[in-house]
Amino acid sequence: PRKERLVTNLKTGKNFLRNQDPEKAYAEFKAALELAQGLGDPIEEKKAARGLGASLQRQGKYREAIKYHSMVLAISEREGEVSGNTEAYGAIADCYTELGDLEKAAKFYDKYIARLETD
Amino acid sequence: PRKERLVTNLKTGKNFLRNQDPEKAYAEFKAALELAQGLGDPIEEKKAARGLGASLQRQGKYREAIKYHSMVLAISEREGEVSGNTEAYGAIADCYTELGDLEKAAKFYDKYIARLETD
Amino acid sequence: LETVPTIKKLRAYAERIRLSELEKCMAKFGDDLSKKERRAIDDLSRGIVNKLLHGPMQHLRCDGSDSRTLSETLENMHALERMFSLEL
Amino acid sequence: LETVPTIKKLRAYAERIRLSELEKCMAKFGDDLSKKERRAIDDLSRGIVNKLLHGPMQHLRCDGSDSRTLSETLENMHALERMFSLEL
Repeated sequence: PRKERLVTNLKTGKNFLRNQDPEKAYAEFKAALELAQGLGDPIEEKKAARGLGASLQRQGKYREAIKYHSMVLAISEREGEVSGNTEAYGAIADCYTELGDLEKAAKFYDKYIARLETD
Repeated sequence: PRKERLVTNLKTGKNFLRNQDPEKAYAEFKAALELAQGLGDPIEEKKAARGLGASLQRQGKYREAIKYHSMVLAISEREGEVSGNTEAYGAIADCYTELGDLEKAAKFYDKYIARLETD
Repeated sequence: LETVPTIKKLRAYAERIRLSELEKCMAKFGDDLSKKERRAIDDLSRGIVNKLLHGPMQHLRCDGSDSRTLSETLENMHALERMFSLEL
Repeated sequence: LETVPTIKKLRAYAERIRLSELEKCMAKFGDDLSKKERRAIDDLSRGIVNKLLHGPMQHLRCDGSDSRTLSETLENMHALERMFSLEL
């Protein structure tokens, strides 16, 4: 069913990322995000959003990547469940660093660093 | 049988170490070492030797601890199987540091560091 | 702010190590791991990396802290770049 | 040789983190792990720690290497002691 397709999309997306094919990875994560939203599964929704962010980063599309990494933070906010936030803060900061906006990068790294000691 | 007692001794020894009771841990690892030698099981023999070394270190008996950590290296040599050697080099160096013999400590840390990148 | 790129490089360095060790571990398990178990192993790898990086990362940021000076922060940065070969 | 005690302290620091994360992970699995699987998880934790420590540890030893000077090694040591709070 849809849940299984979702899991397959996420797994295939990860493999494409690993094999340096971020365009194909993007398509898989995009499909996964829609399925996760349809199913109302916030954990998988975050994974898909993180995958989209990572795929865009690998393509040098840092502004778009920030949107998806920020979506992880928004889902956490909505659900009151912060898993994945440390990684999202770090990834957003990485993107701002690439864009040369070191002020904003520093702001997000500070949030990232503050969370490194928590679980 | 003996194999099960050996496994129990090792596990109990570890728990005593964790609970800051190195004397009791020593007794468990000592029994484990004899069982492992009787059974001819080099992997468990190394675990027991490492446990004895750690128990003695916690008691401040660094010279004796070095003997048991060196036993791990000797078993590796004998069996042609180097698992546990990185840890043994590091532990021996720690003991020499405690004894104030920084020359010997450095020699063993160099072996330890050289192995950190291998598996 | 000079230290920001170093934070990024150090994160990437540690993440490469984490992923390569994690893959080796997962390969040993094959397919008989539940999602919850995979999660536990992933959390272990992240926990170790994050807790080990916490100190160095904190010492790469000096704004707002009186006790840590800019020159000390830059010294930390240079030492980290040397030790983790992050210069490139 | 001045750096030898720092190597010991850094090892102990990392080992504390490794053991505490490992225990949390093992607790999630309970008793349904084979010895081989425990070993794989233990190897993961050691692999990450050892590979992360390799650079800093190497840069705490300078004997025999011409390219690394004593003063640089001592700078590395001071930075590590600050960043991992190893002074005590």
